[in-house]
Amino acid sequence: MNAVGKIKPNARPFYQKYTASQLKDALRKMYLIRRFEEGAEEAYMRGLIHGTMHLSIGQEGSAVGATMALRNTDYITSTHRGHGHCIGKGADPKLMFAEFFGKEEGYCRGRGGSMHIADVSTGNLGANGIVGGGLPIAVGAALAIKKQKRDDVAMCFFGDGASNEGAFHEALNMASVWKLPVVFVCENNKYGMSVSTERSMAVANVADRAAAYAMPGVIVDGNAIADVEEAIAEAIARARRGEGPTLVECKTYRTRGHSRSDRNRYRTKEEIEEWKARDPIPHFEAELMAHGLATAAEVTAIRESAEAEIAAGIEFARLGTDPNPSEVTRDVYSNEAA
Amino acid sequence: MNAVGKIKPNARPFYQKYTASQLKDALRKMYLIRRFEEGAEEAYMRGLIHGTMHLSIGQEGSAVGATMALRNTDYITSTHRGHGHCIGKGADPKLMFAEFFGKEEGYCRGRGGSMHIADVSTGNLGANGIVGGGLPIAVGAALAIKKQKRDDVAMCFFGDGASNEGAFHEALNMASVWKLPVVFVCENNKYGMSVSTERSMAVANVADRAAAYAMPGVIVDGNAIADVEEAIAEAIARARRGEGPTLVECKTYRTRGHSRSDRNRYRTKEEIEEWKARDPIPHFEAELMAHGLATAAEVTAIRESAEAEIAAGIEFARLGTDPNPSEVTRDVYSNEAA
Amino acid sequence: MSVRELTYAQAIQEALAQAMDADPSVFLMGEDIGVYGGAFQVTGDLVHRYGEDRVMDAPISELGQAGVAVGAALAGCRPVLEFQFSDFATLAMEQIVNQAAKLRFMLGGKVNVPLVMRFPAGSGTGAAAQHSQSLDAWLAHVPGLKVIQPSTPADVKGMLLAAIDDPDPVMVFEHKLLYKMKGEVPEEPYRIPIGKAHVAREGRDVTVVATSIMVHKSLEAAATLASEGIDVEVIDLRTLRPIDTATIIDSVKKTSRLACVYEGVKTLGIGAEISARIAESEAFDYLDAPILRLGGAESPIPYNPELEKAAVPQVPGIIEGLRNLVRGRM
Amino acid sequence: MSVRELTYAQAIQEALAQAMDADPSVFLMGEDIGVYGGAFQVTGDLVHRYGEDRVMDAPISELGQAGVAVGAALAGCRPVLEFQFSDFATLAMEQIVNQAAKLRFMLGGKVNVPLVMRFPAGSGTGAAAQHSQSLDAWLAHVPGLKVIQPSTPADVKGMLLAAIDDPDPVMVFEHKLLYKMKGEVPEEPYRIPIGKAHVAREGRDVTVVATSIMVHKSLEAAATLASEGIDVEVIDLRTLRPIDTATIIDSVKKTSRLACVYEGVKTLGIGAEISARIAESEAFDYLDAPILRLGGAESPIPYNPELEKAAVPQVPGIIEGLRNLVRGRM
Ligand SMILES: Cc1ncc(C[n+]2csc(CCOP(=O)(O)OP(=O)(O)O)c2C)c(N)n1
Ligand SMILES: Cc1ncc(C[n+]2csc(CCOP(=O)(O)OP(=O)(O)O)c2C)c(N)n1
Ligand SMILES: [Mg+2]
Ligand SMILES: [Mg+2]
Repeated sequence: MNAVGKIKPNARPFYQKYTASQLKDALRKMYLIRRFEEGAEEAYMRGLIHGTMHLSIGQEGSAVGATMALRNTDYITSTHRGHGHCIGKGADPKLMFAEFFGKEEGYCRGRGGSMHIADVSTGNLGANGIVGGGLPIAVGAALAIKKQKRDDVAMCFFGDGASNEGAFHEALNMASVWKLPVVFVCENNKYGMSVSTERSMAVANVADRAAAYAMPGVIVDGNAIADVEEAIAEAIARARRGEGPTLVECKTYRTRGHSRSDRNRYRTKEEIEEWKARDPIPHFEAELMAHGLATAAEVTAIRESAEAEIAAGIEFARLGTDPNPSEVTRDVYSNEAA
Repeated sequence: MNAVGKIKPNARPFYQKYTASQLKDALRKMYLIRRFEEGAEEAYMRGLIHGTMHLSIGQEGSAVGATMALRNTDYITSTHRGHGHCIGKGADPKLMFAEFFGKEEGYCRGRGGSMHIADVSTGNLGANGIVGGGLPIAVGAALAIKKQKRDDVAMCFFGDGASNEGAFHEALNMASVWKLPVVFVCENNKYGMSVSTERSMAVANVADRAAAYAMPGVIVDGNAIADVEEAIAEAIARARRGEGPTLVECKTYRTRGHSRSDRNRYRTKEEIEEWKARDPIPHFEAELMAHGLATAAEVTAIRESAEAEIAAGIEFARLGTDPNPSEVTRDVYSNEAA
Repeated sequence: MSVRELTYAQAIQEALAQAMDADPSVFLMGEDIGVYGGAFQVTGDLVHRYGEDRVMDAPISELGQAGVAVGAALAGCRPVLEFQFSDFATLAMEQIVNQAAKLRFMLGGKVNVPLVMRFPAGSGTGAAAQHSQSLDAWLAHVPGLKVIQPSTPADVKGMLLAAIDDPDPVMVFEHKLLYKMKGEVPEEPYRIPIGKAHVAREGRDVTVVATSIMVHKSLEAAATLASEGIDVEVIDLRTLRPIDTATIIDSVKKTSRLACVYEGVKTLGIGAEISARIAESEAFDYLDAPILRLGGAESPIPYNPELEKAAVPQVPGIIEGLRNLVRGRM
Repeated sequence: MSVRELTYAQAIQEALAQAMDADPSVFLMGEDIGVYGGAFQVTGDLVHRYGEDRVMDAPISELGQAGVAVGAALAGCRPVLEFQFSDFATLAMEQIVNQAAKLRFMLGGKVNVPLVMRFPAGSGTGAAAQHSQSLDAWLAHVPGLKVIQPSTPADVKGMLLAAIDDPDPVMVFEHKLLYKMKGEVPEEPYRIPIGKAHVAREGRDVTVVATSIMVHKSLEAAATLASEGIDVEVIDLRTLRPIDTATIIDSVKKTSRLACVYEGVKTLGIGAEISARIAESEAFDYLDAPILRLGGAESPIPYNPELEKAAVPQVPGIIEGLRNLVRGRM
């Protein structure tokens, strides 16, 4: 599977185990996420989308890096900041846009919106409006995997803030006691809304908490996709071997505000700029080119194709079907008369 | 304050800092707890008390050792297995019995029973029927102490099983982030009801979890009152100095079943016998005598006086006043017409 | 189909065993349901018959357990979660209400969440305010959940089997004082549909809608009142969501009088909903008297046994209430 | 007393500031209530005026925060806890219901628990099923709690000040769509008693008992119906526990018709209790028509804006419902 002859001999595993086209596909996904969120933001500003949304711009490295080694039959549980996870796991942006526009074609038929985006067909069990809500759900999915004697895994995304919820503690403890195939992926973007990790927890790293569950705790640069992928791949392999869960902490940053109402009063412009300079996308592009795995022209083409897909996705969504307001109680139960 | 001339020169701090009469009082409290519970058990068997109760027989060392260095203005929050904490903190057994008998003279005027026994006048904010329920409450009491600029502490008792509740995680995290004067006292008696710590958590000790909150985690022999008291005294001092919380884990054992319905199917007779041999009361008696702090005759007198007090307490309780059933909604609110 | 006497607890256990026999995706989880046999000995020796993988003791983590049940259900299992006391649902409301109840809807019908949660509920055991609550009305308020409250051994077996079959989350409230109640129970597996009330006693003078243990207290009251010439119809509601309004309307049209008897706190307990449904229905015009509610006191459950009894409806109070309702003295 | 226009959010903020000015034991806690100013900008710049010790940002730990509030209240403080969304009460029900509500009772009256919890609630912001619930009925079911739901800036200031004074735990439900609503608010501190409903509009033909934002929708409907000759009395319930039944009974005796309008799920929402109270009261004999309930749909709140509107009562539906009730077409 190696893109033999193209990569430098001393390249790290990440560049060895994936083909050039797989790696370029990862870059494309990062662009899809970025442009998806920029497109969604613009649509929101123009009043085409209502509600709120949480952008993960700046965090694409962990979303794509974490999901690269997953199979379709593996599960993820995601968060309120979940667009990246969703696209990473294989969702189609146009059906995500349709959801944002509240259309029947959307992943949730317009019932869920950004905070409940899910693509069950690719194993995404859903974003979650409840901080920490997905943690025990992922453990339950992993328990099912174990009972069914599959070698799939459940990957659980959550934020630094979520690690202060009781659900975090209960979920990690059960996963470890029962040696379940879960990969806990903490995207530590330094803040839970406005509260920094320094003010919300007494340890320096979320991964420091792994010891309380006799679980490996690994810290990586979340803006370096290769770092993320390699650590996660090891955690996945461990899980598939039946050796239990791992907590991987990706240090990253959201360069946008928490949600639409954020005035960024809790952090400095300098900090934001500093992290913008560490944008995971140009970082990955540079690495791809340095390894001779992509040319500048290819990179441009990837970006443009992602942009075109996003533009088409928005058009698709706008032309979608509005739900019938008389169907408000549809799908509350499975066995109703639709 | 030393009982100079009586103790061996190389005696540990515990035997240095308390007078012989204080130490004998501690022994008396241990006997009061033991006999209180035996008396309650008997009353229950004879149908004089209804409901259920959780006996702490075998755990008197941690209850008395932990509460010895507390002041009246310090708080404790207690558990479903809370008779020892209550007596340790200074409650009057006859008013506890009155509660068990459901009488107006009882600490809770017959409304609470064993699971809600509390003596607010000595700083006991209450036993709790909810495993882990007292943890954040203790943190809140400590927050009030800090806001009021007092140098009191809040001591929080809880079990090994409770350390798997989300409330544990949230409480310890907040206490540490805010550097609050809390002493977390885990009485690890190896089981949460029928489930051993091996089956319910992935680490060997509850104290191993302290690191997740950047808090000292100390392990002591819970059946050795001196060990308990010395570790706790340090934790209390640290808390009073404003340096924040400590987690002290007392390894101990309940020799009775979890509650009245327990058939002890989850543990062996041998294990129970082994721990009975490590009974904290004779252990302390032997130490007191070895240090020349009490004679055998004094020890007997202490036991007999405790027994007499318990017997009198039961009599007091039996003759108490039954609540008026028409007053069922009394004290639901503060500002009602009583 | 052979029929034996079983206790309510045994009937539950038999349903659980038969469900596990029939479907390998069914498993049980909870606190001390393994070797301990459950706080109320409902699971008994099932762990020995089905192994620790299917009768799983969990750490004391109610929120986590509920979430694990949700995740396992999403991934193809049919978990049956036992809460040791229904009061501990307070720790798990997030997963029950925000996740289990809403996931299918939020995801546009793309998933279902086939789980069952069992809640030992109610007062009468001297366990005081944190171990004696009747919180069924909370869950009956939540769209996406089904809520049942079987009152007999035969019903609990049949309804629990139906609940385990059900593609949606079903909450089962079991009154602790019923566990030792005996009754005839068919041996083979059978289903009693969720959403159907049961007329436990026919009568002409007044309709009583009762739930759980209050069905038995109401039947006792009805027997006494019969000797006074008052003929009471007792409807066992059985399902609190969805409510079988039609059966109640039909009965009220016949009797012209309605009383609701339930153990939960009177205010906003299930009787409030029954009363409101009738007061807004076509049966309103048939009502000859105000609608009586006999519910729990507006207080937590006290420890003292006499206070505890005074906190929930008892037979003499039900008799008196119904007598006054029928005789027109309110 | 000088009076200005304030928004509902500003009125809350003023009440909080005045309470902190008057009593050093009052402090605020919650998520992002400090420098962020609160998710709905209710606390605004209070942290700058009162410091981080009195306007405390807490880790995302709702259960823990609620327990901290209980403990602090027991130890002599008067905490005011902001939940970011009322939906997250699902995580804290244990401390709210088992501890805060019951401690005084369980301890035989030996303590009180003077805390306030504030819950931004309701739909209409496109935030979907886990951020739009109206769970007020759950808490109104719980003895030991007081539950208020002020509908105007003036009311929320006065009732919140009364709540902070109160020796018992008070739950405050604030509809998110009200935060920007403006109204006249006196500048000085004042109290509006908990437990008193308010007749927001007098009328002869039908009584509407409404809560929170539904008070305004009902008043709007009443204005339209007035032009058709239907004279609607609108009662703003204001307090959900304890309920001011007397005011409602008096009104129904006058109008002979009752409708309840509320946003929570219809089944077991607050309207069920209002209906049941009237149906069991002396006012029953005055009723000329069934009791109408207009409540939320039996579904979670959907994301799509049109579906979202369809899930809760809107003015046209209220008009139609009341018209039919008065004209006898049900
Ligand atoms: C249980 C719960 N509490 C609070 C919130 C409100 N809220 C939404 S996101 C958020 C911050 C979460 O922080 P983190 O877990 O670090 O994720 P991030 O937003 O940084 O990606 C908060 C407080 C919520 N949705 N759920
Ligand atoms: C939230 C909650 N879950 C379950 C229970 C039932 N229960 C009471 S005590 C207990 C075991 C507690 O174990 P541990 O914390 O170790 O205390 P111990 O009984 O050993 O003293 C359980 C499961 C409860 N009271 N509260
Ligand atoms: Mg974060
Ligand atoms: Mg234990």
